[in-house]
Amino acid sequence: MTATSDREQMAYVSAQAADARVNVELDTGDMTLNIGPQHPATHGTLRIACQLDGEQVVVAEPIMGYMHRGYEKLCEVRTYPQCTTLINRIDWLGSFANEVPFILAAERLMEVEAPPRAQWIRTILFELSRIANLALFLGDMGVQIGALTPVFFAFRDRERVLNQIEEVTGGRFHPNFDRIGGLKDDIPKGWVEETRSVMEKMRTFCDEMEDLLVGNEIFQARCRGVGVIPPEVALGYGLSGANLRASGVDWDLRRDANPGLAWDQVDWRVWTHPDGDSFARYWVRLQETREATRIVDQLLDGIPSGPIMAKVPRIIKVPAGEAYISTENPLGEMGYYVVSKGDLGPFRVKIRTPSFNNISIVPWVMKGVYVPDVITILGSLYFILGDIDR
Amino acid sequence: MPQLPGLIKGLGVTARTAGRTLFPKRGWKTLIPAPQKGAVTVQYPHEKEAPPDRARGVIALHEENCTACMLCSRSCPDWCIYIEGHKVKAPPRREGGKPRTVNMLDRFDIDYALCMYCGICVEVCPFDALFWTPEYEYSESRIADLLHDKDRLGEWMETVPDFLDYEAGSEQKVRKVPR
Amino acid sequence: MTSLLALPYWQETGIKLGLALAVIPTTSLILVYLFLFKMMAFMQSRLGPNDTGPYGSLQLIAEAIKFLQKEDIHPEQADRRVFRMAPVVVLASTFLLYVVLPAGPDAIVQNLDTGVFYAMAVSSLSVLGILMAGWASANKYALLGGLRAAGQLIAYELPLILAVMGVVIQAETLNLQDIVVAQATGEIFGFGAIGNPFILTQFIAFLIFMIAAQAELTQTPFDMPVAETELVGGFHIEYTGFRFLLFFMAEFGTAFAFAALASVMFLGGWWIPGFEVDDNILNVLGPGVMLGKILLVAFFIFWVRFTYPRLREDQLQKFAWKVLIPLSLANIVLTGIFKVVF
Amino acid sequence: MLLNQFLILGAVLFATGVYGVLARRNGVMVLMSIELMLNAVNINLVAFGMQHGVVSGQVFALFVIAVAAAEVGVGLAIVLLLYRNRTSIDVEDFDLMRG
Amino acid sequence: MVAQNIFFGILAAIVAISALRMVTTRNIVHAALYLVAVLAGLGALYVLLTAEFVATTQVLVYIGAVMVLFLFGIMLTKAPLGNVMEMTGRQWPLAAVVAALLGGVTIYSLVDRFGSERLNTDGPIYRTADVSDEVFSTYIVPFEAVSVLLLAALIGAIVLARKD
Repeated sequence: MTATSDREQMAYVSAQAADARVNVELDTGDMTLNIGPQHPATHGTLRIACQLDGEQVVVAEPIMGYMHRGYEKLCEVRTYPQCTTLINRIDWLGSFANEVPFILAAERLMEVEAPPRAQWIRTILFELSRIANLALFLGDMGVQIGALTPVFFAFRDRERVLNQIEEVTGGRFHPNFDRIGGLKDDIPKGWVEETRSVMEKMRTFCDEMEDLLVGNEIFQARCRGVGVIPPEVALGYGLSGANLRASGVDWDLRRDANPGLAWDQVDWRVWTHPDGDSFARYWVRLQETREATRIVDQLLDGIPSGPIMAKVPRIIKVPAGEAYISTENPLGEMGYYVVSKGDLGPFRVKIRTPSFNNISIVPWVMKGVYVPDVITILGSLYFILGDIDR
Repeated sequence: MPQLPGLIKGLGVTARTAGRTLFPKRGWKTLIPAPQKGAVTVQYPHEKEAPPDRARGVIALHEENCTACMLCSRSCPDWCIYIEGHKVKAPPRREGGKPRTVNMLDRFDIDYALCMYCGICVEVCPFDALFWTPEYEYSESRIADLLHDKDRLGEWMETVPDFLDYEAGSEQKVRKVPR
Repeated sequence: MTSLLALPYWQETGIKLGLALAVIPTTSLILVYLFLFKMMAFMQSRLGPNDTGPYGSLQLIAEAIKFLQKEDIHPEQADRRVFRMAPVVVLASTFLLYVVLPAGPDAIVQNLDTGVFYAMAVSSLSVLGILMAGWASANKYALLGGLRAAGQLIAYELPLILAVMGVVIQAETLNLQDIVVAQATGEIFGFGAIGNPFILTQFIAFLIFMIAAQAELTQTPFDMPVAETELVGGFHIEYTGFRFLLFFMAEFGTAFAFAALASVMFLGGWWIPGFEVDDNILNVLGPGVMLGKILLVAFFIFWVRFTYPRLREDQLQKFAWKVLIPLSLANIVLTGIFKVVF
Repeated sequence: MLLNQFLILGAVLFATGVYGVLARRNGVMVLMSIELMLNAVNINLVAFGMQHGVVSGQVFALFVIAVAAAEVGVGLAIVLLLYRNRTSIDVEDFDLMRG
Repeated sequence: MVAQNIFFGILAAIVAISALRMVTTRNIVHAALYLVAVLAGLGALYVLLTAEFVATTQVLVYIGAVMVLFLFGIMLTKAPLGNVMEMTGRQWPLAAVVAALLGGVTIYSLVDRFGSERLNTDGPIYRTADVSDEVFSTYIVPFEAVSVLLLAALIGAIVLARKD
């Protein structure tokens, strides 16, 4: 753990320097570089205000809110079915996964449970949207550090997954398929076989990424040891998802707190990496994508027959109460705290998004790194703007 | 076998992809470059992608079924459906019955500039008057033209595909599209 | 030289210079179309530009016309004179490189005695333009890019020159024409049917040259001066329209020139096995052979560009100073020993 | 061509360099003015070498270029060091030795 | 000979004017770029004097390395865009007088001594090979000394510029 103590010391020193600067307002010739709000590395409108000394970052502060759409407030003036259309658009790359915790929270309040078939299909779609989301990360990380080709592969193969989602739900990005008590519709004929072949292709894609990036010496030189987050710091900042697992914390809500989906029915494992650097984050996500294809394969084998909708009234009124459900989304723990007063719509919805917490570690992890490392770390932390500013 | 350096492996991946794109497997013609076949991209204006049948392209209105009950309009999350109707007395269904009061549809507009394509309206419609069709080519240069009135929505009805069969184990009933 | 229709010196020079001037846009067009548009697309399972002209071959011309139509914008704070001059300086460096590239026994603009040395000297001029652009744009990203470019180009100038030294020692001349002749007439252990392309005997030098050229051209493993995701284009971030086009042309024109240098020094240049070195027919066939070899070299440059991620600035410097320069020095020593022994 | 063409150009350059060294306050500018003077010498060397038909002129010009490169390296390092320590490259600020 | 004289006139004008602008401009980056113009012009003049190797070295070392180093240093020390008033010290009139006197005396003595003596253009033309022969035979000791000097300068610069 010498790296940590060095880093802490460095962070301390630079914090001192930053304080001195603010207090005395002495121009020591440092440069302020605003990465963003419009910058390719922030994939959206995030701004990282960096104090630079040469090319070294003294202080980096994420400034968010450029894309705040007020979804929590908007949900309060909409009925429960309408809310899912908004919630779709929080993490727009894994949007089906967004709907699930909200619907589960509403279901818990209404004390209904979706029939098993619906749960299995939910889980399949959940994992498909995880694959679609992470596949883009796997390619995008290459772009962040300069390799152009992986992202095209990612778009190429993600397209197949999106097609599968579209064939079931009708929407590629915003499925809006989950309903309180079940699903909107059942899966069409022939879809299972197609999905199997797509999963096969996704595994090939993962192998390609392994050859193109993971095994690449330049990639390793850029990522290994860059942005190391020790486990206790990761836990302290409330990191979740692959970022936390890459720091060696064996923590996965799918396994630890399964809120009633089919994950406990299949055989899979949680991947962790002890290093906590950018490479570990990439590697964990790569393994998770593979694992997700395996989960989907197993789930496809055993979809139970039955209805896809529980008995729920046509006009949904949720009884008064509060519920918090969080699931292991592609980006990390996504939770919905739903307060109902017995109306057609929720009284209050608090959304706990993974990216918001993941990005809050930026000031800690970016002290003393070089500008190119800022990009590597941002890329490997993997946030989605809609997920930060919801 | 000793591990190949990652740098060379990476070059292999790109070269292989280029080869596969240039020379897709096409029987005896394999050695003739045919990137048009090998590329995964679709050259949009020249060739068109066929979206899945369930794709949410545009909403079609089967006017005869609509009773102007306003359910879709009320359940729309961004209130982009505009319905106006008036009541008329229709002749009784059976001889000697009472004349019925029927809602006549005057206006049914969907503003696609506002629509979020969530499909709630289609789902809540109790009379099977609204259907999704996978058509997607209706962009306009003026945003006001994206307001489709009931005639325009009715024209989409021809493009509505039949509902798909379900995978084994389903208890859903396959619905029929009114033609 | 007199065989060229016996024109007066200044007319001949004028024609040659005009040709060289016309060659830059043409070559960058070829490279951009073949590699940037088509090969990259194929490597990414795409089709690339396909609509403009047959197989999209006129796309770049269309883009050039588009660039010409664009407004010439200066940033408010920019130093206008320097800002305007910078792309011209970069392009001039490219142009001067073309002066010594031989395409046949007589097909050369100016056969300098110190051709290699001259090429190295002239290619280092582009740094100046890049620094000017980076500074004059009044943009932090541009300045960072300019500084990075300068640091990188200075660092890789050395291995480039040192790698060439191996070839120079073996060919015993600085003249590019004579280097071609030396390869054409040379033989490896008595086997001289294909001459002695120095890629065989100077393979380390060839590798170092290609790596250093990759860095000089700021192509991908070494593209941090332009790094899109970090510096959003680096030194040319503020350039629009025609001036950006000049940078663009210079980039690919220089890539072509470096590929040409590599093929002259390592692949035997314009010589075709089975011909006499001063055969006049080579003046006609030579450029074609050269083009083929250049495209082969350029293919490798761009293949690497489309595959690899980029290094970090400090890693790049380390690589240059700790690996490439010692290696090239060792190569020179080895070459010298072999030269003396054999 | 007259020999004096080159020599007078060299003299003009040298005088300009002297002015730069004396009048300029910026450390880098002083260094650059010194470069100007060195170059003025170089053109004289080469011109005289040609005049007398010897190659030594060119050789010495090369030596001067090499020495100038060394001088610039050290000079710039000093200027950068001064800048880092004093955040200024104004030569008139550096009067610590004044009594 | 006419062509050479015309070219000399153009180049000399560029060199002299650029040199003057260099020592008078208020913008340090402009000054460096004017110096580049001076050096490039001198390089061309070397070609006129048939010293091709010196000319190429001039481009490679001066423009390619020294000037880039200068610009690098200037930009690292945060050269401001626009003009800086305090580039020239208060004693500049004195400096101008000294420089003018020096230039006047030198030019007078040059005119006095060489007058309209023609440049000896019929002498032997020394190509690169001759220069290298001379360097590595007659001047081998100074050459080695220069090498050592460069090494010392290199180490010195590194030692000076190190942060710790």
